[in-house]
Amino acid sequence: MTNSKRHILNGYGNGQRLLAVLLLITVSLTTSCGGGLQSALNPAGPQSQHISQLWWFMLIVCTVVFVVVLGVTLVLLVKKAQGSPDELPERESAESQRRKAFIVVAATAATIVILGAFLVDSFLVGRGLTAALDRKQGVVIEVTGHQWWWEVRYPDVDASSIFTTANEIHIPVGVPVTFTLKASDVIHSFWVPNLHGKKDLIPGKVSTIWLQADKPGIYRGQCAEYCGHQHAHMALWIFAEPREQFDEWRRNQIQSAVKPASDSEKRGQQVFLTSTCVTCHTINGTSAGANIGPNLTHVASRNTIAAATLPNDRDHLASWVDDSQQIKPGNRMPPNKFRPEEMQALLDYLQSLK
Amino acid sequence: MVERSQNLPVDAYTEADEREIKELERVWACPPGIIGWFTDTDHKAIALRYVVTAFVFFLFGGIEAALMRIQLARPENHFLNPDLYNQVFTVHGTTMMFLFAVPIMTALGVYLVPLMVGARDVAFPRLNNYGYFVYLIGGILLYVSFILNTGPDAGWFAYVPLSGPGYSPGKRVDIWAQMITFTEISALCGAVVVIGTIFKMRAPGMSLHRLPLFVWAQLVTSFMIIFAMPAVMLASSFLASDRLIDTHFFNPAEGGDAILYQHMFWFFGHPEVYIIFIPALGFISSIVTTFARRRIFGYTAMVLSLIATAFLGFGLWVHHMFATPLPQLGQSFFTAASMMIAIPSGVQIFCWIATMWGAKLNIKTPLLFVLGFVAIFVLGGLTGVMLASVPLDLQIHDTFFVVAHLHYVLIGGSVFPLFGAFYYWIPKWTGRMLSERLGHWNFWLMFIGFNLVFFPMHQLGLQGMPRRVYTYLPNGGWGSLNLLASIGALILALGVAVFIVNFLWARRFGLIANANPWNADTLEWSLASPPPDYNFYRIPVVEGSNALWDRSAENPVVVGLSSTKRETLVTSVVDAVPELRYELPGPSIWPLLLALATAETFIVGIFTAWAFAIGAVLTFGVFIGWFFGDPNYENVAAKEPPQSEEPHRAPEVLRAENA
Amino acid sequence: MLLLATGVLLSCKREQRQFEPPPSPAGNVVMSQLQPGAQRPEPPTQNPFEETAYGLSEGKRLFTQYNCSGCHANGGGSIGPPLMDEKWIYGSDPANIHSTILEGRPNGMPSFRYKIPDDQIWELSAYVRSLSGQIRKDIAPGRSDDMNVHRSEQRVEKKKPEQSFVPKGAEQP
Amino acid sequence: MSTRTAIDVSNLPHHGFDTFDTIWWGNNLLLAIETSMFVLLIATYYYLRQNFNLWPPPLAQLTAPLDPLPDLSFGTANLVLLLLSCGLMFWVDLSARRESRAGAQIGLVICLLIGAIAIVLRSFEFSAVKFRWDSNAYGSIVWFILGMHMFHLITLSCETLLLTIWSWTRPFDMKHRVDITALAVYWYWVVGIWIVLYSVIYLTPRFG
Repeated sequence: MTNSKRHILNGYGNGQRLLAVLLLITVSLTTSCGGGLQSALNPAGPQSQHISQLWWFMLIVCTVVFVVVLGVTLVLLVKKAQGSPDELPERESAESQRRKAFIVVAATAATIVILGAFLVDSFLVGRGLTAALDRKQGVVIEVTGHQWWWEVRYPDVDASSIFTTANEIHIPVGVPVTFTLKASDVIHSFWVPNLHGKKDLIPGKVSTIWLQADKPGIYRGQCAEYCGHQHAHMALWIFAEPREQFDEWRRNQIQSAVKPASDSEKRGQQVFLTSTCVTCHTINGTSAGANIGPNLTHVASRNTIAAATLPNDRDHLASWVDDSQQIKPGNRMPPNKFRPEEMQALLDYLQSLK
Repeated sequence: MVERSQNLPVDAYTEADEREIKELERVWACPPGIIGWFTDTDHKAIALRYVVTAFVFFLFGGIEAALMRIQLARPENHFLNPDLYNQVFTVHGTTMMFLFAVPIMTALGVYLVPLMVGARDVAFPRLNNYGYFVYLIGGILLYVSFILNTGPDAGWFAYVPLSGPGYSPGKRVDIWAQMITFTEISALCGAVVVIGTIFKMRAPGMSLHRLPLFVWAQLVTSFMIIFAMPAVMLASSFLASDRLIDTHFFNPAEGGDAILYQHMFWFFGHPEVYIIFIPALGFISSIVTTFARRRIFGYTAMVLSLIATAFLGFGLWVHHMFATPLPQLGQSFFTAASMMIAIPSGVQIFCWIATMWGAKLNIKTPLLFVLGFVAIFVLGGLTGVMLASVPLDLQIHDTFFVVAHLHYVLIGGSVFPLFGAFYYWIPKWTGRMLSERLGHWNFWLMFIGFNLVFFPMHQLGLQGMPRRVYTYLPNGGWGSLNLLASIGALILALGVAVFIVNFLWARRFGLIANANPWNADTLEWSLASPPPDYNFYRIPVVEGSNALWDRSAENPVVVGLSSTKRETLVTSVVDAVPELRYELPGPSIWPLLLALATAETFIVGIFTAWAFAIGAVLTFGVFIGWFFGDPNYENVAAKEPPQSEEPHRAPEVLRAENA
Repeated sequence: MLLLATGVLLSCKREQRQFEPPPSPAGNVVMSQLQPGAQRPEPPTQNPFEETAYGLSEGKRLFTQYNCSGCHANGGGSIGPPLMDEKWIYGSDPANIHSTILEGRPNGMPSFRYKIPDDQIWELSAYVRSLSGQIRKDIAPGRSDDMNVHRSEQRVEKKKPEQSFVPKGAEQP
Repeated sequence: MSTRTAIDVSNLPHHGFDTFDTIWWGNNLLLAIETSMFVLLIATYYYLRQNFNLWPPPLAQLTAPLDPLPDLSFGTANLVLLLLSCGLMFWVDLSARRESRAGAQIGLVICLLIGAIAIVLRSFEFSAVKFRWDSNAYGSIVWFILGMHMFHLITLSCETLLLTIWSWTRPFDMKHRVDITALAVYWYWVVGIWIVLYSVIYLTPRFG
């Protein structure tokens, strides 16, 4: 993007010229398209593939238009006629007026043609995105947005194999997955840039979006609609994995919680069931059944906790349980003060819930 | 003694002229002291107050932006806690959109339109005064509550369930909703005043096809304000009533709908950004004409594209809502409309470039800002076209890509031309030229700082960084670009600081500006700098679209306006044929009192419903004063000789001239 | 401007967002009326959450989420006694409500002693008081985004609390 | 001093009727603002109607009679009253233009009475709607529309009151005859908007 006005600068001290050079370096540095596991420029599914093709097509055409317009502006600055500013303005010759009129009309026509191309291309890609694929063997997942975490529910024809998890979604590779999006409180926006664009979750409405991952891998998404204090830490992970690995994960999720083996884990379960945890969380197979907070039946099988903000290891779990307001101020989980041996037992138990 | 260079180079002043001018100064003078400050209805005084107040809010907005940039400079930064950050970014957006951009554009219109069309004052001076006070009270309301930890925290467009009664406790969003109503009342007052002046108070000979492009831009903007502002007043009234008296406009459980709010708000939202952008097109046309020493190329094309932008501006608000579950076909219609609006803007830029092609360019700071505008706005417009396509918008909506786009078109599209307008017209307002050297520093610091802040944000948006996040995780790969943006923000702030230094320096040491320092073509340059209270001693007759350049040798003028009363000429709408000698009301305290009554109604209205009853009584009392109280009605009726009744009989002298 | 400033000044306490729970007041409730000498008037305890709108809105959210509405309906009462009327069985002082939730009451009120953190109990007791209009109008919460069951707490007129029925043997001053 | 061609405007009048005067333009711009607001209100009415399968929604509380449709009595009375008042206001407008002070004085007083009666009728219309403003979205939007129109009825009556006081106590000069014509325009507009709103609120639930 050449936006430094070369000849204006030479009239000034090198202070300005240094600034302009600095600008050029930084601009070229920034256009390096980083990979990243949450980037629209690194598509891993058919939808984001089409969108990124549309993006590159538009970027190139727009850059050309920008360079042309800016080039013309710079050229007219270089070629400006000399003359003192205070004499009265002269009238242009009719002939040069006519030539300029032709150029302006041509430029406008070019703009219309380019916009037409953009319109047609974006309409085709748009239709492609929402084309109804045969989703027979596809997977349906219900995602409900809460204030600052995602509740994920895998519905199924036979009721016994329906299960709920949170913030981490496993999907089979190469299979179209339909998300049914509902919001329980305010507007959120479900967005995994590597796979597809975003779709708002609006209370009182159900919106659907379907996407498909071609390459196995981990794709991070984040809530894109401002939803309150912890909008910044409301992320989710999508694990795209081969079908059999997905089915195996699914079978494990359907089971109810692992019985505590060691007596420390038993003590931990005792602590869980008799303290404030039971008022909000559910662990299938135990008497804890409140669904205000995320379902913890298989919390240890998840890589992250707190809406994909903290890695799921022992000390992060301890700091989160002890005082979550330090990490995500304003979130709905109150701090819980436990005695040290109770805390260790509780952690043992939670980490046993594979 | 105010140096009086009048527009009568032909003959010096006779004895009678001197006496009449002294009489005019006495009649049009502003009452002294504090009382004068509240009651003065001179459009220039009110407009300068608007500009200064709006600029102060611009600085507040800038400080809030700096706070946000510091918080976002590093991942997991603890400079601002989330609650405070949400208040800062909401007040930043609200200040910039409602307290800075719209008022300062109407302010420049209120100052310059009467001078450019050759009128002695605006059509409704007291309404103008009322508009300013309502705006001032709205601004004070927002900032007093922001200081008291009651700043709104639901975003500058406050989407409903979050800003609704369930999820925004306390009075924060109520204060935002009432502040919106305040600023919209003042914008509507400004619009009615500008339209009244342009339609009815032009100098004879200035028919519609001879109107300067600046005045066309203000006219088009005012009509957009008339039809756009009611939408946001309704949206904020629905929100306030949902929060205070339990109506169910946006409660999905009782038949309401969250998307209704989005439709209502963005039906105003998009015309709002064009209301901010179109006056800037007027500034640029004036600056390009003067500094290219040449008449604008394609005058009719420019006027038609202004009008086309205004109409299209109302037809594309749904591109803010592509991610909501609206039907796909409807969205693609709005894609087409959003792309079409790029055509009129493109035509304007092509015409400016054609005007400057091969002209004797006089590179001064105003033109530098216009060139900066071309560079930045074209890039912003192109990213706008990208945002118009539905599939691409799904990826980049509500991300930092949109933050980059909106700042490119708003700062590039209207703040750069605004600074150009400051450099161009401050000599007329204050009588002092700003320094060119500081001007160039100001431009380059702002240009480079701006690009450093906002160009990396395109990249951040594509790499998945959503909008309005108070912090981000370290492993997202966004840290370095955010740091770069924060450094750029510092340079941008430096640029604005240089402008303030330049302004203060010029107040003392700047060159004394004569009537027409830039040899410009519009009528305001025929008056002294700063112009006298009564503007035109003898209203000139206009003979071409570039008034001063096309002035014939004997320079016809209008005589016969009384100098014992505040009289100005009312002319017909299309051909500006003189019709009436209109009597303008003098200084009056009633606008201020009406503003206080309105303030009482809306502010106390947050706390009790009785405020509306008290407000109604107060307002009616002020109307009685407004209607009966002003002194100059009495004497007019008493000693006025019976007037001839047919106003349409234009004096023959004029008809003969431009037959 | 003076009017503006004082009006809004009142509000700065209301808007506080209390994320970290403050040290909650140690409310000890007098269980028995029997005591030597005259009865010492019990100073009403101050519930810090009654001054912040955020505390009240959290109380309202918890009232539905912790299923208090299961027995008390939306304040109208079904299995549990109504909370919107002026009748108070165990006293309308914040400390009394706090101890009711903490220790439970005969005839079915469960004790939430270890099940709900203490500051949330204070928030719930603040909300219970707002159901009958004891809380200042500009702090009380607005309507919720659910069915319209009763006027929102900020529009309920304040009912003067009175003792529901007097336990036998205790003379009420 | 060389002679200058100049336009002598000293004999032009101070005020003129209709499009000559800035008052007329200011008045009509205000009406344009209010019209765009009412158009948006009507659009909201029909937008909210999509969310209901029964419009107006069935009455939940059975205390009131079962028919949820707003009953026509007061609304129609208001409509008829306002339509008649247009004729009267036309006469006041004519007398203002013909500078017959007596006609204007009497006419304005009667119009003031009509305005007051219209406001009273409107306060009954609110109860005819059968829903409170806080019962559901239907109640909210209907009360809001009726409230906004009542706001205009009140401003209309206040302006008539001011002009009545002026025409009885102060000189009947040209400026205030123009004001009366502007009032007439505002009056016709308020009546015209009420015809549209009447059909939206009372007729669409029955026939829409």
